[in-house]
Amino acid sequence: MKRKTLVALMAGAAFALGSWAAKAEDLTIFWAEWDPANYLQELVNQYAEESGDTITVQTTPWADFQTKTFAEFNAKGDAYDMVVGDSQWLGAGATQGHYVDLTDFFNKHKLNDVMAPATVKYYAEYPGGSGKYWAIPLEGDAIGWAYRKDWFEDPKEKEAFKAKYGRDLAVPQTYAELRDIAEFFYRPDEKKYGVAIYTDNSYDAMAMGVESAIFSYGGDLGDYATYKVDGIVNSKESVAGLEMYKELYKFTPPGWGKTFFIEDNQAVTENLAAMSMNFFAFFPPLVNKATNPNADVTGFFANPAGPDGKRFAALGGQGISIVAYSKKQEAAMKFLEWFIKDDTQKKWAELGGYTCSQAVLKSPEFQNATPYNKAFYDTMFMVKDFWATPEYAEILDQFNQHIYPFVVGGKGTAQEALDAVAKEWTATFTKYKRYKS
Amino acid sequence: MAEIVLRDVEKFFGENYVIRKLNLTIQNKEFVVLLGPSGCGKTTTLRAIAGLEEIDRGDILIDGKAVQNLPAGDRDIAFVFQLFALYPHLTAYENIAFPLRATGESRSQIDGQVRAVAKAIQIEHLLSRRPSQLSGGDMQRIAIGRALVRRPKAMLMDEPIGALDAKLREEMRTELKRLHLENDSTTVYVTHDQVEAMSLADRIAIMNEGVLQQVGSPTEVYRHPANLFVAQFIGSPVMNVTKASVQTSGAVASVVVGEGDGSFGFPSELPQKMAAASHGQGDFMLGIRPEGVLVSRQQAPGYVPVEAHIIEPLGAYDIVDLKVGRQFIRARTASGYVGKPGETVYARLDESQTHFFHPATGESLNISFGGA
Amino acid sequence: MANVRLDKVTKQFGAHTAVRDLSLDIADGEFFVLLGPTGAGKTTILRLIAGLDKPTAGRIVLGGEDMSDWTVAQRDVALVFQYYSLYPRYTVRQNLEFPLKSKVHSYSRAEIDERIERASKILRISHLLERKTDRLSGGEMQRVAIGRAIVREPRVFLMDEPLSNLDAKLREALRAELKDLQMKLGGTFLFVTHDQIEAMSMGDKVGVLNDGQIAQVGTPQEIYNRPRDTFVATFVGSPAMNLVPGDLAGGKVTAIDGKLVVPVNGHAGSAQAGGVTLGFRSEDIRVGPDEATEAVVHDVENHGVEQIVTLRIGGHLVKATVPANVPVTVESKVRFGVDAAKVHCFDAKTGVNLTAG
Amino acid sequence: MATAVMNRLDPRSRAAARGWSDLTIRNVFIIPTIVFLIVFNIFPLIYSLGYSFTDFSAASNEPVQFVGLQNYRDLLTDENIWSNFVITAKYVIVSVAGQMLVGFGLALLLNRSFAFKGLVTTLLLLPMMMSAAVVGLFWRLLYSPSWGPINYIFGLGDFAWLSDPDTALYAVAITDIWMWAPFVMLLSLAGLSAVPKHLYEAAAIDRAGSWYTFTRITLPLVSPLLMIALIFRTMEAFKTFDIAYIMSTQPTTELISIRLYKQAFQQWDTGKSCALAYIVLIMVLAITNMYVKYLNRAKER
Amino acid sequence: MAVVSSPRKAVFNRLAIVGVLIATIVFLAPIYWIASTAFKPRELATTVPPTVFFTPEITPFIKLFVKRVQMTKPVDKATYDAAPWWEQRIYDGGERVLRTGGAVQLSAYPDRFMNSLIVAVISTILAVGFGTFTAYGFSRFKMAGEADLLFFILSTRMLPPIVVAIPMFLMYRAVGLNDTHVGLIILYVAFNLSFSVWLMKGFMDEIPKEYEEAALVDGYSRMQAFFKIVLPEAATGIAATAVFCFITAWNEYAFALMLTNRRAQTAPPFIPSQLGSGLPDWTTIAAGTVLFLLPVAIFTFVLRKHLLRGVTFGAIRK
Repeated sequence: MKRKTLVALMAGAAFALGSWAAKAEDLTIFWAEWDPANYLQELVNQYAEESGDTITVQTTPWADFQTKTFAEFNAKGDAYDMVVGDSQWLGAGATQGHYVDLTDFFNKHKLNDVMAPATVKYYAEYPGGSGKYWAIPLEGDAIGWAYRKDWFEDPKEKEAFKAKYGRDLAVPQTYAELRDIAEFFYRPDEKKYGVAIYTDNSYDAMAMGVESAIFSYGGDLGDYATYKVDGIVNSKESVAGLEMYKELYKFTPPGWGKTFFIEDNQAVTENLAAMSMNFFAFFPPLVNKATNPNADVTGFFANPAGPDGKRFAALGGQGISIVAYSKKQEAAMKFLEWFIKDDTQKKWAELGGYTCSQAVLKSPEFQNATPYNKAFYDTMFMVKDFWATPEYAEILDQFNQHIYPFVVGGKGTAQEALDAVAKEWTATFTKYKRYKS
Repeated sequence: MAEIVLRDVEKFFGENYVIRKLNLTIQNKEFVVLLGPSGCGKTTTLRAIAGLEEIDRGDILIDGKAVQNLPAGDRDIAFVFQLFALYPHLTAYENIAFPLRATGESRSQIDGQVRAVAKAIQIEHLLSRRPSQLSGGDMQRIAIGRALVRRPKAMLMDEPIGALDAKLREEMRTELKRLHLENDSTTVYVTHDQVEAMSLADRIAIMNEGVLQQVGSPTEVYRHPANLFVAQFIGSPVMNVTKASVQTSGAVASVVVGEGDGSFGFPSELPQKMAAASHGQGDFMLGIRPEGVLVSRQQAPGYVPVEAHIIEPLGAYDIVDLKVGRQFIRARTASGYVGKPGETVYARLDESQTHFFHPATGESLNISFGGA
Repeated sequence: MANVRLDKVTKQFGAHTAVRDLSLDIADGEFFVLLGPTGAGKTTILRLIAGLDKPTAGRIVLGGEDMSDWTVAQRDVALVFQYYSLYPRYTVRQNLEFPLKSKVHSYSRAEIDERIERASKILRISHLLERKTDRLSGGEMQRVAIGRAIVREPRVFLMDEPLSNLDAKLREALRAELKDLQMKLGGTFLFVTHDQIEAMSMGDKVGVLNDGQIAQVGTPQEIYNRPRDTFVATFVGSPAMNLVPGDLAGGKVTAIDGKLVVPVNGHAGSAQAGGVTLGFRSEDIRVGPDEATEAVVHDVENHGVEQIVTLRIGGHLVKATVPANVPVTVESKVRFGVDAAKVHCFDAKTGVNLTAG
Repeated sequence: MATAVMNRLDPRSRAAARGWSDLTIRNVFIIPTIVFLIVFNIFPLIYSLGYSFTDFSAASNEPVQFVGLQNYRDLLTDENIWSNFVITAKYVIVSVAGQMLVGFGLALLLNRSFAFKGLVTTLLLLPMMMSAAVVGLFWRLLYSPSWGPINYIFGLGDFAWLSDPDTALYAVAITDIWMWAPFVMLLSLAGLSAVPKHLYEAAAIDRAGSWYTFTRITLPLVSPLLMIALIFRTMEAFKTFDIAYIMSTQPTTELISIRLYKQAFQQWDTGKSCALAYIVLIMVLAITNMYVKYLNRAKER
Repeated sequence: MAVVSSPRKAVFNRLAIVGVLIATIVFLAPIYWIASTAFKPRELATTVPPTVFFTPEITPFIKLFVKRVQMTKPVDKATYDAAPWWEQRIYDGGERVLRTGGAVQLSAYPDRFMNSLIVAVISTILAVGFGTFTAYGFSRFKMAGEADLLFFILSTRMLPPIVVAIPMFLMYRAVGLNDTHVGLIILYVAFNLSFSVWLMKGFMDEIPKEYEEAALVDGYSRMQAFFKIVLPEAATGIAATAVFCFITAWNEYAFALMLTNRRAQTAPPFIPSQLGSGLPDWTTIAAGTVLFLLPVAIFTFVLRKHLLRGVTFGAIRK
């Protein structure tokens, strides 16, 4: 290396090292790498114009979002002032002291009335029913479905479907119907497949898909208050839900073994699947002609019901919390006050965010703004969530370890898989002394 | 055993000749040494015979059969490399057995042959050692054993003892010669060491810059070098060579060396012989070996006074640098004959050991005088 | 220039003793050659003097000053190596400049140029100055290496087999040049070699080294003619001195199964009777029909001016130098005798020469 | 030339010539590195050895309790952990064997002179210059039956490389082979070029055929370098994390490093993770030691 | 200089060269595919059969450097027409550029790339530098327990990074080195140093010590001799070692993922995140990969002679 270039490099390095500390005045919000984070950035830019405090939305890929966040929490780091944390983290954030208690703030602003009840329940309150709040619902989200209207409405298809199943081909109201339609469109010879579902088990992707089915089938993951799981997570309803999910996997495109929102959206844009499961947050690309050639013929529906007519959907979405180790908590608090204003929430929705504000959700402007907002509105009143205990990561991993080989690998039965989950969860909760005896 | 014929062999590297129009016949059972300085093409020639080097033109015949396009393995010759080329991971035994195993001979047969060869070259006690545990001499013996075990048509050796130290070289020389005597194998041997060539060869082929200079018995090349190159390459200390001219005054002829640095008397037929060699009276190159320079402590007829410059005592004899004008001429004298540097002594050139060369081409003028 | 004195120097490398209690005096302006086989400790001695190694015991004195604590640079000696004698990637000129640009010297540019010019003229390398060292021939490289030593006029020139990688002719030529150079410069030279011809032809004095100890110091003639023991006797001279076992009795040695009887003179004549080793040089053998001992010609080596004939007497081999014009054929029978005045008689056990004092 | 003036150095220049002693230089050159390695490699190990006997969790503020060998006992009796080890062993064997075969094979092909040899060799090194994370990501796409070119080019139809639990590990191994065979190739080339040419000539003279020459000369002489390549690749394969982590989430591809990562950084079970790390470390050391012993034996010859 | 070979061997030789070409094509195909993807329109990135002929565009590179967001409805024509050409490309893809005030927001890529450069360059210089000094020390001076020390140095390379990661994480957390350049640099130096010492020792052993000794005799101190003579001679080894260290540091993923968040994070954990959130954007990620591969490829290509020779030297003699 020439000496000059070397000197230049060193100088560059020194400059870069020197500039680390420069952004100390700003607030930082940590979130996962996805569009809502960008919308949020746009939103907070307006706050910056109004208040002078600049806010940066820092992001990291979903796959290591949780790891990164907790690595920083555990280091008691002040790199982030606020975190838009997953609903399931609430327990860990609250009990381990990572989150600032927002109960007073909550009560002062009567957020119980302002925000949609499900979002308050799952995004903000911990433990359930305690009246203690740790976050402000920020991004509502839940599992929904996209489907190919053109395939569904094709007269020939309609006729063939009717001939085969004895009823009209229409948006499925139950899982059973969904299954039939998936089977109907499953035509590997034509490179057409029935359904796209979540199968990635590196975080909560697959769990979200599975629990949607389990909840609709009347099953549950356990009693979140008493930590009782045996007989609940492996009840016959839960087993039936899981079996249905496994059944759906049969009609997925080939190699559908590690899929999440990207793949499921791609299934629609690339004419692979008739129906595709996804979080509402990922639907925007599907209605834009530039990104989805089938935008005009893509429709949306809410998660179907189980055999007993129960209808639930897995909750996604996040609340925003103030990090206990932040040195700028006051400024953060000021921002939150701005954020919960009706105007802000409206603006938030306009930008593409999924507001949790009841007023905004109920407004016709919102519901008609996109083809899927109505489905979103419907869904937000039938959501259920995964465990939110501090040992959430461990039990999620255990869940994945047993569900995944069953669904994707075809190992064992649904009953065996869920029995094993029940056993390990009980052991884990015992280890963490969750049972009062 | 075989006769090897090189016919018009040529090899070039780009524009340059590595071997130029080489014609050489190596008789059956003959020991021929290819001698020359490094880069003269001798090793390339040897490797061409072995098939380790492709030639660009000409024929190589072994027992009358053209082999230049055959791979080395099909020529049935053995090759002993300068740096031994022993297989480092194999024992001495395995090294010697290698050529037999390669051709798939039976185990018992191999064993017999290896042991016989080991006995012949006296390394039976070393058979289980690896090359790294052997001295240079032993390694070379094993390399030779590996060559011998095959009973090849011919043995080719590329400076096989060049890497050994002086004392060992002397010993190995005798051994090699005896080995050849006992095996009668046609041998082509490459070296840059004229002592080795002289003491080993039936005939020496001297090469320089890819061109064969002279072929002949050691005595022939020593006594009748075909040109200046051969004259100076053979013999130690090196033959004195100086520019010279003939001067005649009356019946007395003398040779003036250098630019009139000194003059030595010569028989009077020199001018005629010069003329006969069609060289007139001009300058020529005069060559005389140190032993042809006769030195006397006393003034004597025909002797001219010179100053001793450096004396190199070599034990059995001394080499004395004589200062003749600005020229130095080295003489071989009895040990201690000249006392110390700076002394004046008297010298004469022995005409029977004097060589005359063409000043431009360096070719010998073939002028000789009868024994002194 | 300076004299060099080694005072009871010992050098050990782990368990191996390379130099053992060695004392040596090299006079100012002397060309001293250390001769010995590989592993005798020659190079170690040079490195000790240069300061590249530290002696385990003993003192090294240069020009009257004890140098034990001096660093290499402080000793101001020049050293020419056998291998890798030049700095790679440098031109010849840069190589020659290198020692003149060290911190311990401060030469002006003009002086540096002048010295390089002088040295390169002496060594006839002026035309090579701008050349990179990897484009030099072996002889040129060694000349440059020597040049690097002489540009700075060191107190002592140390040379570690500088000629051994060169071919015979070049070696012969450089031998004379080096000797000439030393005479011109008048410097103290310590030259190390395993080649006895080099030692003999160049040295004012030769020190024969064996196994870390000095076997003999003397002029070349002394070493050749009066070897102190069988080691020196065989190491110096080519072909090596013939050694045969014999019995000493009544001033005569009977050797080779009684086939060779030689009267011995000097101290040996009065020595105690018993087993001895009889030594004689090849040129001291006469071959002729009237000689006493019969032998078979085992091998003949033509050396041009003379032939070295190996004679076989029973199981013994003896080498004789015979003029080139005497016809000898292998496996023929000849007779030979030994010049009684030139035989040496060595103690069979210790190898010490009993003949000369 | 022999002027007496210059024979002595003046005291000032003599002092200038002194400089650091060899001992000082040795210490200055070596000790910082040793200290650095101890601080940043050994100290952390001791640190984690301590934690491996506790129930410490980096994620909680609860007091740390000494649990003795409990962590080790739990791990060594945990079937899941054992299955992780089995998966890792399978992966190491397949991937390293593949790299050695492909890499050495490539080196054999390359070990002759032809135009653009240098360029071709450098181009072949490109895979190992890429980030494993990116490689994993793209290979996942390459393997995709719906969107990737591999199945199309090889006519494999809907073959589900990564979704089939039985093939996923091999699919990851193939990617690893693609990425690291060039490294083996590089070392093998070095080994091949270090076999003295005259040995091949000797073998040619000795009438040894190509196969015989290869097995009796080439292979034994290249083996020390192949061994070095083997050691390095085994060590690295044992440590594999990124490629596998990014390419597949199959339980059948959960290498021990991934298990370790999840346990340490997702579940924050720090004490137990330290214990597991130690078990892994001991295994790697044992394997390496085995190799090194063999290598030394091979070198002694 | 060629051995006379049989016709069969000549045929084999030719076949081998054909084999090399095929192998090269096979090995380079994925890289070619990535590189060509970097110039494709997004919708052509994942077609089956793969699209071979297309009009190359640099939109992926533009997207790589700016922060974008998915649009739910097409942009209105006036805005589109008013936008500069590169922004139009982004609108074409159904996204819009994020701006703060009027200024375009850059993506994190330039920062991450710079971080990679800082961390990889500095850590390589340090690892090779220390390695060179230490190797020289081991090569030239005797030391008690030298073999053990060398094995110790080598053995530190055997540690799986995850093993060290936990205590490292705790230590860094304690001293505040988490998410700093210094922290990553130290880690990569620690990781590469053993390798560097090990390789450089081989090279140092190959350099004749006579060179330095000549310099000592010529009046230089050992340090001067080291810098003037040994260092230039070791250039080949230094280059080869640097290539290996640089490749390792440049591409390291696990530590970068675990120990850095934003300030010091390097590109390897970042590039995969460019996959996008709504639809996969392989073109942008390919563009990022290509740009990221360039420095290390150029570095290796420039030093390729040293690398090939270097491996021979260092690895054979230990």
